Amino acid sequence: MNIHEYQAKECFRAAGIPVPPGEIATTPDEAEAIATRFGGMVVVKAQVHSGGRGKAGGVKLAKNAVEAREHAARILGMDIKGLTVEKVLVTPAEDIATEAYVGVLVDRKSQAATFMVSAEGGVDIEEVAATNPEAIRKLTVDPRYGILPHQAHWLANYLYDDPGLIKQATKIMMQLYRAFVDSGASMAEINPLITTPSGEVKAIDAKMSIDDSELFRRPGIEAMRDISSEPAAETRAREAGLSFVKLDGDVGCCVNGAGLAMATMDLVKYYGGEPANFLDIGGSSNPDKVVAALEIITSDPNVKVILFNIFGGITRCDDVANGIVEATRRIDIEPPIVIRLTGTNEEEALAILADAGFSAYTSMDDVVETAVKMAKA
Amino acid sequence: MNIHEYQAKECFRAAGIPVPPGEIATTPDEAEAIATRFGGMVVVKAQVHSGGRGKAGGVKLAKNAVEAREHAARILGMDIKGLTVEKVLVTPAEDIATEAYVGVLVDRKSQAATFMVSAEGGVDIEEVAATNPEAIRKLTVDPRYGILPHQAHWLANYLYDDPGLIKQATKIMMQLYRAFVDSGASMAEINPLITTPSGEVKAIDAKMSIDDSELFRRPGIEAMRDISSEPAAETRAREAGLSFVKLDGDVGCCVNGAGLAMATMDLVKYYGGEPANFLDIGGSSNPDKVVAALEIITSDPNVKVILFNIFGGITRCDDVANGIVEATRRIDIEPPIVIRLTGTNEEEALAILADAGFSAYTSMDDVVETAVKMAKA
Amino acid sequence: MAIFIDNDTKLVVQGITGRDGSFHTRQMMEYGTQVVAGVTPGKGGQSFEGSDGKSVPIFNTMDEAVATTGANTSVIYVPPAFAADAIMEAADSGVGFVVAITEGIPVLDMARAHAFARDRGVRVLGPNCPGLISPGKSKVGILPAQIVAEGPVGLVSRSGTLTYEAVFQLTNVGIGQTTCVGIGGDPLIGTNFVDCLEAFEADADTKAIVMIGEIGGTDEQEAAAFVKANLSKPVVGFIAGQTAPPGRRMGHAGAIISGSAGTAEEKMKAFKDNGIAVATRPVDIVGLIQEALG
Amino acid sequence: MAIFIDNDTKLVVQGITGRDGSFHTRQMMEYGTQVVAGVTPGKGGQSFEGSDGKSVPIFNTMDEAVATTGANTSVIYVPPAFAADAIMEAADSGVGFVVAITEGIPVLDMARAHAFARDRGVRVLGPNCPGLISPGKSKVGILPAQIVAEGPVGLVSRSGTLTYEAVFQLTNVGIGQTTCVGIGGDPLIGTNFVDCLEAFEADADTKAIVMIGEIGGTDEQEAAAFVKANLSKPVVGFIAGQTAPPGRRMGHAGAIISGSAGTAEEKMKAFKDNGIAVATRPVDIVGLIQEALG
Repeated sequence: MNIHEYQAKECFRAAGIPVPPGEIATTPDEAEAIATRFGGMVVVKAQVHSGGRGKAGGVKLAKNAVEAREHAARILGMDIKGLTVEKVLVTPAEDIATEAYVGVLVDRKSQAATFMVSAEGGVDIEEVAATNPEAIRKLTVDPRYGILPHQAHWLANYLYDDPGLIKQATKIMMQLYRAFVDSGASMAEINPLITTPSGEVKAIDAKMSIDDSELFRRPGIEAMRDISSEPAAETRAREAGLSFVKLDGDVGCCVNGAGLAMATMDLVKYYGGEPANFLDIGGSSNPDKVVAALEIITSDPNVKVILFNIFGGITRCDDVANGIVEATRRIDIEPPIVIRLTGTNEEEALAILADAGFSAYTSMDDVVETAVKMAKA
Repeated sequence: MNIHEYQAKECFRAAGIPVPPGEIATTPDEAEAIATRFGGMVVVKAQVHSGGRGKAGGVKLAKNAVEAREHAARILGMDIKGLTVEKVLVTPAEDIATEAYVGVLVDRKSQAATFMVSAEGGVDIEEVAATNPEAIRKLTVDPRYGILPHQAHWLANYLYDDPGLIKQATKIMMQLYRAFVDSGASMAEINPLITTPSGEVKAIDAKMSIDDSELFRRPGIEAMRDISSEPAAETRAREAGLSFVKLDGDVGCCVNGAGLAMATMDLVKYYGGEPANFLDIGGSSNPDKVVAALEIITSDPNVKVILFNIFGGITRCDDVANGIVEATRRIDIEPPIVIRLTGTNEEEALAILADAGFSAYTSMDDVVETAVKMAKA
Repeated sequence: MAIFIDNDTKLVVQGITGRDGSFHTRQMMEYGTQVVAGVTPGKGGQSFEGSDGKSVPIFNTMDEAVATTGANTSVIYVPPAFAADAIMEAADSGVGFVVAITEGIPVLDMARAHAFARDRGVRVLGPNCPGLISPGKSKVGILPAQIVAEGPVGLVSRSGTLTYEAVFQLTNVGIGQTTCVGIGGDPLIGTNFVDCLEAFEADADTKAIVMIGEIGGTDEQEAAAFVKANLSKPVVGFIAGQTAPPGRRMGHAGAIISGSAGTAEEKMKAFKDNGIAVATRPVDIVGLIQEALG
Repeated sequence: MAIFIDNDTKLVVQGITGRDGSFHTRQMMEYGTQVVAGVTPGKGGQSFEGSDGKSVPIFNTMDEAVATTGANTSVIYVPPAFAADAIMEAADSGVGFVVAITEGIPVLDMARAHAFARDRGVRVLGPNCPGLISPGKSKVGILPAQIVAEGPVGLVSRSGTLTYEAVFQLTNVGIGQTTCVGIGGDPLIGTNFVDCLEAFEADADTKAIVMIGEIGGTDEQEAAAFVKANLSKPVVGFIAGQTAPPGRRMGHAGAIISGSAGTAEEKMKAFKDNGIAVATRPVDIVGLIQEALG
């Protein structure tokens, strides 16, 4: 789950990281009022779950409250990479002497949280890592010890020469790790970490992604979820415990297992079709999930055919069969349904579907080819 | 540093361990008032840094407030193993179904905190460990992970059969470890951990020793120090940064280094004398420490001779020499002083002592033999 | 022969009394897996009734289960909140192999649990994996037994059901397997492609290997390099997620293209560059394996 | 020869600019120890002036110090609050041997630091120890150099000044040392008697060993058993604290008799029972070593 800059800043503040003040506005009036309270120059920043806000015109410096109002009016409602800006953060403009990059994320290879810092701030760290890796200092945090003071110091020492700045940055590294762990994050980034002409180190931007698996035990973070920032179908899928990603095609896919779901999408493409979605009904499923899956798929007006591809393992085929039958009773489903279903409790499932008048394929290629043909018909 | 039962219970409560309420009385009147507030039966418990309070009559059950007053009157002022009882803890009496022992201490061999639990409570765990080790379950806590829930459960599972009791005790194990770490303890003990007839698990006694090296960063724990529970000379030594233990002999010893100090005491005994104290003036010393050491030694009226045995390493001999000279100027020292002094900056030190009219030995045996003779003269 | 599990596998099921645990324990018992113990705290002393009339003793702790039954392998069906601790309990108990089925374990919990298992030299498979099966010998996890057969192919996959798909198609044409291993779809997994390839290379009965990857991370790329450097046996590869958009998590926590890294294209190229035959569709795996077996 | 340090020792001093650090760095340089670097955060780029006119570069981090100078050993004089982290920084930096002089490091900090060093295969001596000296080769720590001489005796001790006492007396009668090691008086130490005994046994130049223990713990008892089982060389032992009362900490955090365990009597008995010659007074060590050397 992604959270907004202003929310990430709250997490940072709670961990003690120096972050300039800031308030959220949803209207130009509010933005003007906030800017008036701060006085002086402010920055108006679009709050969307997307990179490249700056390039898209979503971050603007305002000389005064009136200008802040004007910027907010332009930014609110703006579309940035398909997402509508609903909120702006208004924050005092800072004098910047230098900008650096500090990030921590879970690294697959070392199986641990890993810091990346670079003396160049405001950069795309993935690009720097790819093109100029020696401009980055990396630190793997042993999960048995957490970040140690000397390691934080080693990172800070890479960014600055001045002992005072190193001391502040060392503390910030420790605090960022604390924020990362306490929020259940998979990524936390300060980009840029600035120094001011008077020698202070501050985080003026903040980004965090939360590990979805952490949310059950972090209600405070879960409460930060901004439903307005995701398509309604994805909200519905999440609430039903389904993995769903909306795509642009017309073949609605309902598959158990992420790998098989991706392979099914790939096969739709192979046979000349376009998948309408990725949808994994997950492991241990129950009929309600199937009902929800059908509701979500049919809510997309592009969908011309619904393709089930179920291979039973921990998912029992009879549960899915029951779900399909129940769903067709409960809701009105217009597109035709083609079903492929095999594995655990396959025979019971086939009997249930037969009773309800469905017929089922056993070959994945056959069912996908048929679905693509039906979508094109 | 040892803390009192009531203080250890505060640490336990802060970690969430279920501990019955209790209040401190320093007079029989207060004890009666507390017992009246609690109502019903109470236990009056001497607060001293010593085991065997029960056997010494320092723990008494009172049927009512009047009896609590009577017990408090007897216990306050009582001498238990040389320590005077200044405070009693008054706490409601609990119905006890079973008693167990739970303790955690730093184990030298595994270099880690180690739990010991026994289904028999109220025991001397060292005795059980020596005579019936199979009655104890031990767990080494890997300092890289802390105690893990399954480990706490494994300990609790050894104490109880009932799932409800196991669940409560599992939680208490985790909380005890938390209290242990958060207090900077070297030992924490619940003895006994009781179960009540209604199925609750509670800590009705509590004992903790704090690692002296933790105190600099735990002012809350340091504030628990009860100066009334230690000899005045030891308080003075601690404040001056000296290691001091009062003994019963007449040869005052002032040595640098704990090992050499013990060997000096042993040698005093070997030559037929009795050491008046253990005193280590420590590493990196300064003249003020020597002054303090002399003040402490001379405050003991038994001391007939003062023996310095200094071997310079990190301690510079000239510092000690300066200290001796300065001390003899500042304070009136009655017993004769014999000095052995060699090692780092030995020559400068000998010059300083010569200037001040002292002469110094270089052989440890010679100086000790001389000191013993002088004490006997 | 087979890898990781065989006739000597003596299994303890952690979370045996849960819905999934009990269902799959019965399935494993029916397949012939030696399920020697179950663990559910608070239910120690009870027993679990398998559908074949056999019963399995339940213990409160892994320590008791292993001490009493001599189990050497554990499988975990406990809920995500307790699963990392269950893995560590298993790693502390004396078993040498731990199969973690549970999906949704917090990643930072797993970072600790993997370190803990590594410290003790215990192999973890998963989490968020379907387990493994050595046809005719033992099954640990949730793979449907009816789709496998004994034979010469070793199969390793990040996916669950996609594995079933591939195995099913192989079995249908009469090609059996030594062992089928699902390594799981999480970002942090205990046993990776390289570990399995190494084991298959050492297993005399395995004549060819199927490796099924997906988008996200670089495990497949490293495995491909390992194949070129260390494997004498033919390898057939498949990658799921050619149509997956970047930056979106495709179900598995680990299946996400970060920027332009971890794409199916990149992985398929690594396969080809290192001598691995690449299947375009799952069904193509069969033909390539038939060629490889000659 | 010698153990742990010799002519190849290239030392970095952590806390080189402090009172103790600077004093003892000069002493070590005067003795001939190759002090190649100092570390004091915030003073990187400066240099430390030794009394012999040589100067030592100061770095902000151990990483820079080791990378720049090729140091293989570190000695720590930093205050207790930062010392455990300094040990871990050293263990992370590439040096193989870390000598921790600092007294008063919290025990739970050391439990972590020792685990950290063990994880990385780095030897720690101490903390709360005087360090060690290989006469004529190198000195690391605070032992006064003027009392040692080259010769055939290996000496290991839990004490500081008591070690000086014993070494001084040996040197006075013309018996030199291969290496004198102070293992420290804390309850949790990195290098113990057994480690030193093993190293002395393997050191061809060491012909006899002096082992100086004290009350508290069971290290001496285990060392005694190790001597009987593994040592071919004669060992002379001394235990301090025969007159120490039980339950009181005698200066060293580790020097405390718990209940009836860890007494001098018990340790002396273990020495005798395992063929170690026991000295009653420090001065008796000399005679027993003379006998042992024949």
